Amino acid sequence: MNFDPRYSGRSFSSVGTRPLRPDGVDKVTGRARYGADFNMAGQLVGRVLRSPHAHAIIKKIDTSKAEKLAGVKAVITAKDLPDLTDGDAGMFDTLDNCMARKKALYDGHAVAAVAAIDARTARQALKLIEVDYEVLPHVTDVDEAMQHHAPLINDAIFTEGLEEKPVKPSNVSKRTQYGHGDVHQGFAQADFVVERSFKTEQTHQGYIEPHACVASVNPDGTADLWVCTQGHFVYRQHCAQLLGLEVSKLRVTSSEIGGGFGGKTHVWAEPVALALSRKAGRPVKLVMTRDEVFRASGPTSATSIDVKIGARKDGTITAAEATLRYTCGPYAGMWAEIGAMTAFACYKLENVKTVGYEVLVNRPKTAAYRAPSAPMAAFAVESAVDELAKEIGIDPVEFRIKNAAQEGTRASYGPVYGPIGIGPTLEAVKEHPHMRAPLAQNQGRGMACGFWFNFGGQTCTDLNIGMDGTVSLAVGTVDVGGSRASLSLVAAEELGIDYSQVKAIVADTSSLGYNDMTDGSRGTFSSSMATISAARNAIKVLRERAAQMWDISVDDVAWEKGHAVAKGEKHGNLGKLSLKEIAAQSGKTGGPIAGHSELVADGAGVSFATHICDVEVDPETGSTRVIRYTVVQDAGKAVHPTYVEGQYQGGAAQGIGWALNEEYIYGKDGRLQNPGFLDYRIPVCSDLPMIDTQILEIPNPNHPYGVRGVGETSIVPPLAAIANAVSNAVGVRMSHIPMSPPRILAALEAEREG
Amino acid sequence: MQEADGHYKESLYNGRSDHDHQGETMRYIRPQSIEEAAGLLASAAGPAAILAGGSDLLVRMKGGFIEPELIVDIKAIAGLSEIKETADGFSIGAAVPCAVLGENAALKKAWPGVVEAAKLIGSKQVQGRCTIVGNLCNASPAADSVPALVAAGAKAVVAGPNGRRTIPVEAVPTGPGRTSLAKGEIIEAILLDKRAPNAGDAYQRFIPRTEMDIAVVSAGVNLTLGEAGAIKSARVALGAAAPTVLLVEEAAEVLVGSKLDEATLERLAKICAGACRPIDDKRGTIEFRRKVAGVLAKRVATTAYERAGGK
Amino acid sequence: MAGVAVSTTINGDHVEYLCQPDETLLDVLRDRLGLTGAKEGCGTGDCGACSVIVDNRLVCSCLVLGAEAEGRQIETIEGMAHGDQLHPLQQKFLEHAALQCGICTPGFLIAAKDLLEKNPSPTEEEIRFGLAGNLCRCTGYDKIVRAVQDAANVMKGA
Amino acid sequence: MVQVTLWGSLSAAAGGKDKLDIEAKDIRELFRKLAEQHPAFEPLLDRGIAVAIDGTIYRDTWSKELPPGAEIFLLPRLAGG
Repeated sequence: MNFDPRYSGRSFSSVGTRPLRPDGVDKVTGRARYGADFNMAGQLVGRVLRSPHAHAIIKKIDTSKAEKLAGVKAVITAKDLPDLTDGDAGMFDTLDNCMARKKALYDGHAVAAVAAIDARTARQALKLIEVDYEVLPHVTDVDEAMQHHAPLINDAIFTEGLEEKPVKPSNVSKRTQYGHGDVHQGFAQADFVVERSFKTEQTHQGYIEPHACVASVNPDGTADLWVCTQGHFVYRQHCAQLLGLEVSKLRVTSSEIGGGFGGKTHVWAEPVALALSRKAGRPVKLVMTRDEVFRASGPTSATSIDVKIGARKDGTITAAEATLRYTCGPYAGMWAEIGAMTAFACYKLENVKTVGYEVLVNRPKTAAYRAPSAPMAAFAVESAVDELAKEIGIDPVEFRIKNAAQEGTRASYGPVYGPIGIGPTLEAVKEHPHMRAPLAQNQGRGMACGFWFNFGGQTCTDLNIGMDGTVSLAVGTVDVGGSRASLSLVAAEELGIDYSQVKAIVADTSSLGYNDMTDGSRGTFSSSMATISAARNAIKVLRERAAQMWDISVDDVAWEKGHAVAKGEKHGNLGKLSLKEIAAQSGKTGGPIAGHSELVADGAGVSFATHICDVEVDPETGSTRVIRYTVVQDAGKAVHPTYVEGQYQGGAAQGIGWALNEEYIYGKDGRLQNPGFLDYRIPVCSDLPMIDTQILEIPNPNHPYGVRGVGETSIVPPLAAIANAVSNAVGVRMSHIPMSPPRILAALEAEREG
Repeated sequence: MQEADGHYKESLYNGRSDHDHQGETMRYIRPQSIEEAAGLLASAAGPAAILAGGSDLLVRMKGGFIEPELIVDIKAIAGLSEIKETADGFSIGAAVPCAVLGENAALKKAWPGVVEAAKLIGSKQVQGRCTIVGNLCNASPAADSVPALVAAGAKAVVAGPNGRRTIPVEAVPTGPGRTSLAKGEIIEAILLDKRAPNAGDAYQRFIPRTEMDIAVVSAGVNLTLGEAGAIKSARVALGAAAPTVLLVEEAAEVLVGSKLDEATLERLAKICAGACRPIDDKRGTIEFRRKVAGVLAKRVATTAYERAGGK
Repeated sequence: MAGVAVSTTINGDHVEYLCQPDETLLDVLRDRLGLTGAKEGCGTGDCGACSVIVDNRLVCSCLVLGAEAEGRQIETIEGMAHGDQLHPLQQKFLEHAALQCGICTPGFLIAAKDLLEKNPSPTEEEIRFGLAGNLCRCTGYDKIVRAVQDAANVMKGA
Repeated sequence: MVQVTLWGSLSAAAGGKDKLDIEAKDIRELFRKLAEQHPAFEPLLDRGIAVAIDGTIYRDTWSKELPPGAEIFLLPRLAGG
């Protein structure tokens, strides 16, 4: 790859404008095809039988009655998905999560599946499968699971990362530590120390589209999978590995995706659908119900976090420490580790230490959720930061500005920062009119900061120029919210043509080289880099063709504003050749014109945001309404500012839901009590105010246009911003998320009773 | 079993079902008369369900909680989709969607509390389907329209194989998910009295969001004022505070004779909080429900009083 | 199980189908008639993604039986544009980027159409409460509300 | 010769050391030598390790050169949403 990704500081004509998205009309007319909107001839209906127990040994599964039911074409259990993971522990966990092998590890864990001629028959068949369970004691709470007497979920797990190798298995799969300096010394220098404990409940990504796929496996080992996913190439790898298929023979097409937010980065039902199709010899459509989505897919960690921060009278933080315990579901994970890395990333700290514990519980396997693990850590840290500012008697914005990380600061997770946006977002907040708007009784204002890494990764893009001069752009990163528009803008910018001349699509796995998923805020960052590279390769071809048409040396041809231009005095008589003119002649000058790119887009710049929030609390009921909200975030360069705003607003809304009402509620029996949108309360339209946004552009030095990822950071600050606002409104420090009315009212009552 | 609207759901999901009914013989019938409907229900061999709005029935069918052998759609029965204004008051047919209640100006003027309660069930979409009779017969302790109907002194006209009877609405639900209706019986209509002058009713519920939730706790108050503006008669009902709607007579006694001064409101709150027999569940705690029941009673009584022309 | 023969009108077209007694209108639209614009987000009336209009009433098609459609007038997202002319709401949703993933969009458009037909000049609060039965997880609703406001202005002027 | 700082749980794989001096011109050579000198790294490399060079995190660009004097951190490869 001889592509130079460095920021060039150029000016733009397309990038930064706000055209309509290329997939828009299909989506407003109902024509866009999502996971469940696709059908194949002879297709069967797949359904999954799930454990009603939080923790149970599967002694025996008798499928004989179900198999005999007329219309049932296949019944599968773990036996039909043999372990082909070859010692890959992570893939084995994925396999076991798709279909429980020896034990059911959570309420909703798949234990068997059927494929039948229709939904009714499939449903009846599930009832005929007899599963003999030996119910075991279970544990769902993060702190309880860490106790020595807690029911053990996996006796092969011994805590990693301890100085001495443990002799007994544990529900703690790993301990990790980050930081630098000496926190003991740091706290000794502090005039004020705040030490608090916090809890956050488990939330779900809450995408409106349930997981859905259509799988078709042929006897010759070729297979097709239509699926809603954030990464069809990754799904292909995983499904091929779990099913023993050859990667190139499994073609995966990503449907339009009805929301993912991290929840569609893992395979769940897809290997099951493929196994059913293989056994039945017919295509199988498998669509999760909403109940299954909540019980068996998705959620983020529940957490328990202790934070201690010390500062001098002048407002300088001298030391910061946190212990973070995150649930992983019943399999090992690295969620607390990410929390430990991100917790203090906003600050310039000489002495910092964070310790993370990954905790196994009888809940669904934790999946990434938008800046995974960062919001909970930020809730704890930013709440404590506000408390500390209050104790010192310094304005919370000033306090943060004084301690904000900057270029050259050693991040709490290790490396030294390049140019970053935390300071500028804080300065912008300080000057924002929202900060000076008046507040009424029982209203309060809070603010908080957030950080996320952002990723790049493997990317492949094709750019084909039609004979009419229009451009089709094929990318392999799934478009979750407008990236086809952004990438078309980038192609138009680079080629020097109009946006309307470019049409971007997401290609299937057989049409393009491997792409990483749309996760880690990487979609636009990495695919725009590959698009720039592909466009530059196409320009090289365009110049060659123009040189042919003029019969001059290609060295004498430059590309300017969508045209080939002949350079040098001897070519003074040659007019410009437009892309369209060159394309029209392409059949006679060497065939189709295309640019291709495969690269690893690394160097995604880290991202920071600061949010301001006003709430009104009803002191008699504890009911809290967000009445004004402002997001300030660094985008590096906003390619399509409207969709950047959309990411800011969407992340804030998800954070507001998490802060106030969303939570997994388990009964004493370990069963999920609220697996539906009625009682898992995501914000509705009337719950929210307009969400104001301010885009800052601090260019990422590692992207030609300065682009940073923008998708995730916006969910990080809201939990703390709202907690700080509630504290300022009614004087209670909420340490348990969600701050539901019963929790707030109980805190208010406790405060009144002194 | 009467059809049910109002989103009350017992947990009984995939893998948890203890129903064995195979449902291979399910029938959908749209009778033309109440007698035909009652006859169908009375002679059904397996579980039978009445369908009006379907906003509870279909949810329960989807979840596998019920697989009826017979679905009786009562919307084609003459008169059941109408609100009639009579000399005695209003008769609201069993198949009238809640949205229609809000579009009836006379009903809204006479019984604003009943209408605002009915208009709180579910979303706009659910409003277009759900009925107050379904809400009543679903027998959820948290049903929104029921406390308002009980406070209003509404009556239910029950038609069955043995003719018709009229009973107070509070006599319909007997516990969560259970009613006093016999096999073959259908509630044909809800009756509301003609409104006395200087009377007003109101209903409020507490929900964590602003819409789309089930009441965590709720209160309905119906007041009639005397000539001097003092409360002459009162009915106070609480929802989601006990297995069935609570008609709190002690609370009504406190209100009668008062002009709803601060002290009366405080006593009302205390009595209502004390009258609650709530449970801890996913929607709220016992403590929370008690406190908020009192808070809502105060707020609702104040609104009802203003609507009655008080202050 | 006996199928129910249904004769109905969908987007102005006469349609006949046979469905099972327990089949929802949503299932019929999607699986029997190929009208997949209405989406199933929950199947319990809590998300509004399956919104359609039946006899001028906004409903969740997951809470209506297919058999109940007999003799009704049904409007779905597929009938919202007139030929190649998008409805003003569709146009404004595009212009305001009122969709990200777009799964909720058909339901929002149908609900917003119903809202504006009944209340051509809604306040922001009326829009927010009027659309509270439709869940969106991507946008935070901001751009949806603005698109509806803008469409209302255009439609009043038209 | 570059000095590599190991972060988080990685130092356990190097026998508790959190800094290593390694002769390597790019990430590929660094990883190869790490695996040679400390076999416990091999499964960790399979799981994925990211390299921060002067603050910029590289997850997959194994051809990335390690400039002399650059600050080099090894971090776990993270998941995003």
